[in-house]
Amino acid sequence: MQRIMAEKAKELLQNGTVNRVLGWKKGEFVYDITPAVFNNTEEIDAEFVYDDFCANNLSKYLIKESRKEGKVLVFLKPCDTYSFNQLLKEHRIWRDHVYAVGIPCDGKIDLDCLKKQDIQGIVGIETQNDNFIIHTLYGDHTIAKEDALAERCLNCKSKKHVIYDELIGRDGEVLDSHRFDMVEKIEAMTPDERFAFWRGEFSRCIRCNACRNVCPACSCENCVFDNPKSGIANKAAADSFEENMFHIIRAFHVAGRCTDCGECSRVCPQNIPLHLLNRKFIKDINEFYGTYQAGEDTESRAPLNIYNTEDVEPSIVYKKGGNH
Amino acid sequence: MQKIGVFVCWCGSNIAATVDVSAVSEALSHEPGVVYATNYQYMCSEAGQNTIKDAIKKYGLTGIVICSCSPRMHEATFRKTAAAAGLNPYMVEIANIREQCSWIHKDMATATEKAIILGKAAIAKVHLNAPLTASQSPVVKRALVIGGGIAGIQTALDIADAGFEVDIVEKSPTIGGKMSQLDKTFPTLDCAACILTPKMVDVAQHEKIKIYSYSEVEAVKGFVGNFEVTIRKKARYVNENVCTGCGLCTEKCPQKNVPNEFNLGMDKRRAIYIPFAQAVPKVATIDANYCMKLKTGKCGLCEKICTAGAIDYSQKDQLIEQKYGAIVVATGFNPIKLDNFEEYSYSQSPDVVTSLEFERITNAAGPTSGQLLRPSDGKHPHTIVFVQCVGSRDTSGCGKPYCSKICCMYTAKHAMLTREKYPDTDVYVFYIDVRTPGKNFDEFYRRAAEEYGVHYIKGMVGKVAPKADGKLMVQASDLISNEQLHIDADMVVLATAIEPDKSARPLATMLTASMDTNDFFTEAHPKLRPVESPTAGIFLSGTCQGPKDIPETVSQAGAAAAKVIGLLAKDTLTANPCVAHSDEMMCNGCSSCEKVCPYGAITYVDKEFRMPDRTVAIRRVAVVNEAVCQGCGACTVACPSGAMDLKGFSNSQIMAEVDAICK
Amino acid sequence: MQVNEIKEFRPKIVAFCCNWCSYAGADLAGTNRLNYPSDVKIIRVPCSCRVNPMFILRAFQRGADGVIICGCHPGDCHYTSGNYYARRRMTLLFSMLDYLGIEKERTRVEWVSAAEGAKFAATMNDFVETITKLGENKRLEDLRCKE
Amino acid sequence: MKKLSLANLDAFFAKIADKQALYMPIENKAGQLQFQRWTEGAKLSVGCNTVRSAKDFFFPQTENLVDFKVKGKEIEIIDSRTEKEDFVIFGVRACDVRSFAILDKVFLSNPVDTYYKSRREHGTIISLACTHPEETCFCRTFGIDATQPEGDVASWITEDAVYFQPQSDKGQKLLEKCGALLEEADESPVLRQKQQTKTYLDKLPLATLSTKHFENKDQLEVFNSEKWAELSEACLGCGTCTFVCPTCQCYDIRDFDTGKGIKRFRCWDSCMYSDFTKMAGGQPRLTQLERFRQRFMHKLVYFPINNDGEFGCVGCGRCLKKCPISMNIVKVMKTLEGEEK
Amino acid sequence: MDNKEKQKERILRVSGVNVLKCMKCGKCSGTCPSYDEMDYHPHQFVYMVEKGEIEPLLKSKSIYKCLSCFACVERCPRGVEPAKIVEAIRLEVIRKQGENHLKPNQIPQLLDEDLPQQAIVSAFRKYSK
Repeated sequence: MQRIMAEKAKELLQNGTVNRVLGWKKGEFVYDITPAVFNNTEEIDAEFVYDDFCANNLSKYLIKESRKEGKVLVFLKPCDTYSFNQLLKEHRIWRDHVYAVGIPCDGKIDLDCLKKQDIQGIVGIETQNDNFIIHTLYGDHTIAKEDALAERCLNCKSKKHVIYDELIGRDGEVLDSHRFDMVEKIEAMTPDERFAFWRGEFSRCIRCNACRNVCPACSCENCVFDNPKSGIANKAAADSFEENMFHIIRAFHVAGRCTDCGECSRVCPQNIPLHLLNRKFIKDINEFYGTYQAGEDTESRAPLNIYNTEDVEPSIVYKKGGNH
Repeated sequence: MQKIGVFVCWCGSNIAATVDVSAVSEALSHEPGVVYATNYQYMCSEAGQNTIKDAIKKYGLTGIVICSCSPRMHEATFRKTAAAAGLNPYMVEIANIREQCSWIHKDMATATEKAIILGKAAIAKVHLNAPLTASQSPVVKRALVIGGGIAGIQTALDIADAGFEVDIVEKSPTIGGKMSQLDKTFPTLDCAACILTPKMVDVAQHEKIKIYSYSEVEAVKGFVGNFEVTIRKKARYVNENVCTGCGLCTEKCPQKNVPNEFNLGMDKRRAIYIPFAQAVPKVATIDANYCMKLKTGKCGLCEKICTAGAIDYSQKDQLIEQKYGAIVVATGFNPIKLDNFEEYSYSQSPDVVTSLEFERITNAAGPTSGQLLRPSDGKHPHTIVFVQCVGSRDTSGCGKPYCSKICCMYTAKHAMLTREKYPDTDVYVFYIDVRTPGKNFDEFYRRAAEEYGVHYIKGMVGKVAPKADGKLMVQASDLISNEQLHIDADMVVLATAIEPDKSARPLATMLTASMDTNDFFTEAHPKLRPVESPTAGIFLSGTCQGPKDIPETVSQAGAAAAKVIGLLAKDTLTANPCVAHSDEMMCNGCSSCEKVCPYGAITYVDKEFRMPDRTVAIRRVAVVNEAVCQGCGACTVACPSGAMDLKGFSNSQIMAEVDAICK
Repeated sequence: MQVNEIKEFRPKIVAFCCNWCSYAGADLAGTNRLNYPSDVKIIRVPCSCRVNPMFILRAFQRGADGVIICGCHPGDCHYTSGNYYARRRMTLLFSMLDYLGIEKERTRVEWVSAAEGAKFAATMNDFVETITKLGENKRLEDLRCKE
Repeated sequence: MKKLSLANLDAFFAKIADKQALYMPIENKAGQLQFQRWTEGAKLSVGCNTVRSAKDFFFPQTENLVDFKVKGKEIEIIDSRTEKEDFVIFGVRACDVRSFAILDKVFLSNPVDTYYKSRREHGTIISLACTHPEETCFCRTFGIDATQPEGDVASWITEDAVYFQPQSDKGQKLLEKCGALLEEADESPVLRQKQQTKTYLDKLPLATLSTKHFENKDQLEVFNSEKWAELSEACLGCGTCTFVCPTCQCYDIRDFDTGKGIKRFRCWDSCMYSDFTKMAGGQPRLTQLERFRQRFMHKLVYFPINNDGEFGCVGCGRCLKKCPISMNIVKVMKTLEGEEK
Repeated sequence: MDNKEKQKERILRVSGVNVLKCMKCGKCSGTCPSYDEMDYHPHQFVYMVEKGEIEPLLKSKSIYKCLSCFACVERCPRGVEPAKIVEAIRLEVIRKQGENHLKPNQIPQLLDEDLPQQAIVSAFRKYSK
């Protein structure tokens, strides 16, 4: 796949369709991939990579890249196309400056899955059928691919590319995903358990803002948490309240806009399952106002920007669940 | 730092009996920024107001807090007081210590404590108040009425009579609308033409009214007081100013086979035509779809015979730009298409007609010259079945969920007139409910049943089938006698549901006026502002807002005119200064705010900015039209970046109040 | 000794009322001398759709024990649609707070018209009672503001 | 050298925790290591390094400096510092221990940061030698020996015992208190372990990384390198690298109005943030390139120039693991050196 | 809940019809081709179920006279679906009897070539529960 993509990129560079390519660049180790812009075929030959570690969603970079001269080629995995579409809908990307190439994705590896299995000192990884052979300083390990996949990939919502100029490989389908299972599990807890669960998670937050800065929906020119005039700006949570507030407000601001790309949870250095907040909103929206997938199209009104006179009342929250 | 004055009102004993007013003014005098605090028996009295004015001048106050009755009562009073003393009226905040404190609490300590907190909240807010100036925008003293039916005619006449210029845009060649097609009107049975045509003439002759017939609205820009409208005047290939309306061409035109829409296709007209004798303007129009000259270049007969020389085959559509202060929508209705109701055999038998077609059949100027004759064979029908609620009150998806409101009455009219003119005719009316709320309406319906012997049957027609002998088999239920009826009818008349004209939806988009799911225009308030659209400067007249009969339409038309006159009488519009505004440097251009704005007050522009990193960038940013914004604040919450804020109720002001209350 | 020092718990309640219906309803409650606890303090907003989730969290941070939002009945909004948006926003926000284990009873939305002074008073009485039973807001408090 | 049988480890911890707080790496809910307070039953984790560094103990993320109370026109100033108790940190790795020396240079030089100083005085560090370095480790680049960590007490955990080596008076005193559990021991197991660890260290992918390129370097030459644009291109501007870094020491001071008074507190700040050192006139570094460059210039150039050649990095590898886009100091060093693979 | 109520509940559940949607226009009966064969007519089914008067319907011959042509379902302006009520009543009877009104194997003898497909399907629907 990497070879086909590199060829495609070079072809489009050479025939002048695009003048830059947004893709992934090799790192020091096997897994430390960095998003990068390639300006010529030499750079692509030298450093372009696409493999099981190319997890970054490149669509957010297009806010910046599409405003530059010329056209940029971007490689988009199925889930990235949703983010791309959503950004288009919000007029954040200049569409005619982008050449979007859809690429297939079999799920990406979450390094923490390996670390959790006490695999450390990784110096090389090989793929063998459905397994990975991991070479470490302290010996080799074989691990099933499935056990190394990121949560968001195990619960992949769609293999379909909702937008592209060109597609490499065949398009997939929207999947019947189990992504709300964990949300349901939390909903089934008692309020005390839920509170303890989220306190346990949020208390680890170091407010590094990685979740916010990587999020394609969090593309504000100036975030309310950075804006002293907003009244809620803060740099670090000085009290547990501020930990809660940051995550509640952030989730609320992306509600109805979050495509559930899962980047927030991927980048969290403290492994806080932030996607469970976004998925809660998605699940509620689906239940209260009808199924809605952000990024699926560019026309429909976001659920919070529309209403129905027959909408449920907020009191439904008291009736639901019944856990006291 | 503001210099704040606090004025605590006793309201006689209304406040002072439960709230220790001097304790309140004493406590508030220690708040940061407060330089003066006092209390007085009646702050709203002249003496009280003078106290305020004097203090503003003496202490150089930059903001004042009045602890008194509800702001809904005296906010305007105290703002005027402040303005009179040279303080911006929006630097006034009211702490409601009467309705929301002294009147609901009995214990003095509790009430005083709460009054102090409410006062502190008001002080905290006024600290963040900024002087606001209401924006002024000039009003173009001209109104546009879209639609030339009875609603549009009445609105235009009323506005014009008040001395303002009015333009009517009518898409067909003549004004008059549906009412011109009607025969008699319920419940008085006066002839529609007799009461309508004089009004049409009035319109034509009114010096303040200009009719753009055969024209449509192409584009609308601007806002209340200052709309810029593009009107497309369609080519009619006849010079309006020259045509005398003699009608000679309409008799000589060789193309005789054009369905006559005025008679709903029941007879034919020529390719050049005047819709009906009393048309206004009474000028001919060439139907380009049928004219041989325009289609093939051959013929040209009308040009030859026209003594006035009015024919102009080279005419093109004309675009007219005009400015208006107000726009009235009067786009009216149409009966629905009956494609979904095969059971009535409308498309199979010419003897199954809609009520509007029946109007034409009974109209003296109609295809049968007023003779009640069957369309199929021209014979006099002896049994007529009227079916009510055809497509109305239908939630199955085939028709319309609403009641079309006028059908019960016009059906009673049709039944009554038929029986009156042709007593040998059996008339059946199948109904679900007969709805007759209106002056003399029920009496009218009962007269049809009691005096004219119309058979009213509670039940619905399930099937109409043409029979070989030319009759129509009507199968229906009679719910009262619990039997199924089979009637051999000569004619079936369907009381077809009405729906808004198809042009309404694109027009609503142009006007940013909201519509309901049935494409009726929504009112600004269903009870209190029934003739205004939520979009400022757009008014509603007639059935574009919902089904109505003629008297209701006319009264709504008058009401809309009154609203327009009220608007146009002003030289400038003073907007509420508590409007949304967007911090352009923070705006993402995402359109969330635009989507939730009920007034269409937000638009987007691409603008060049010097960014903090010293680069220059073109960014899409929201712009609020202050003349249109009503200050609800929906956009401020929809905006994720917090770029959108509301003057007078800003995020920081409300949070300051929250802080003060929770201290 | 100690027992005497424990003060009776008085909740702090913030009520956001829309200018056109609920604030007028509150005024009517006053005009009719309908009693409700002084723990309720009203903040006037133009419309229920002006209420930002930020305000609600802010109130809890600063020591509020309950927050109630009152607006025109659905369909009666002065601005035609504001309360519909508020309804969606608050439904989702409340559901999220519940999801985080924060007592859902602490937040409420009520539709009170300008004619419903009695309903306003009854609603506030009921809300204060609910919050009093729940006790102090512990889960969404900011300890710095409680010292 | 003292020896403690592994069987007695909990008793040893209990003994220390009896008088003061004891912190050590313990696995948290998310399956990662975190310095947590030891309580009966807690299990020390020796797997790899903690996500957050040990600097938190001396330089916490947020810290109240002072309170103000305003009454009328009077302002009362209240010292709100809380760091009054002794504490012990066990299991600090060689890299993190070295980071304290770097922080000391910043906070203990004039003017002395008394908040930091007081925490340093109250804290006793028991360092722990590494046995299984990770691929991201490169402490050797900065002259750190992972097998012989600094600290008040150095320790080694072998299969059956823990070996302690006091390295300061504080350390000596601490060990004396636990004397009953400890016995004198021979160094040879420790030497054997060191030997073994060294073989791993030699094999690390970053074993040959060198700071030579940056020694006695002309500031402007590095500053003006064209490579910064490409390096910073994908940077999200988040603060992950900064906040997991044991040597980053920038902070912001802010006031919080509680409604009853003002709390002045300081909190970590990151030079990667767009509002870092933002002033009335704006930010001094306008683009992410400049902000990105600042962070690495500081660690690799400015800090050594001002501190006798000592670099502002200890090679712990946390930023390598946690950067959302996998851009880090190693890539920066290699790129600037022109050593691209 | 008394027996009558339970029976009504069951009919509503089995049929899936919301009888409250009926506005009593009678179009179902107006459209019914078997009207004259019936003792209770389609609109009465809806109304009587609403009132909970199921017993007379169970004894009614109408339930076997209904052709299941679904004309009433098709033409009802409110989407009430009277034929589904009739069918539910039929089911109630059949289940009570514990035996089929007709055996499936008897049906082919009753068919002729001109019978429309819909009628055959309806026949199975009606008689072979």
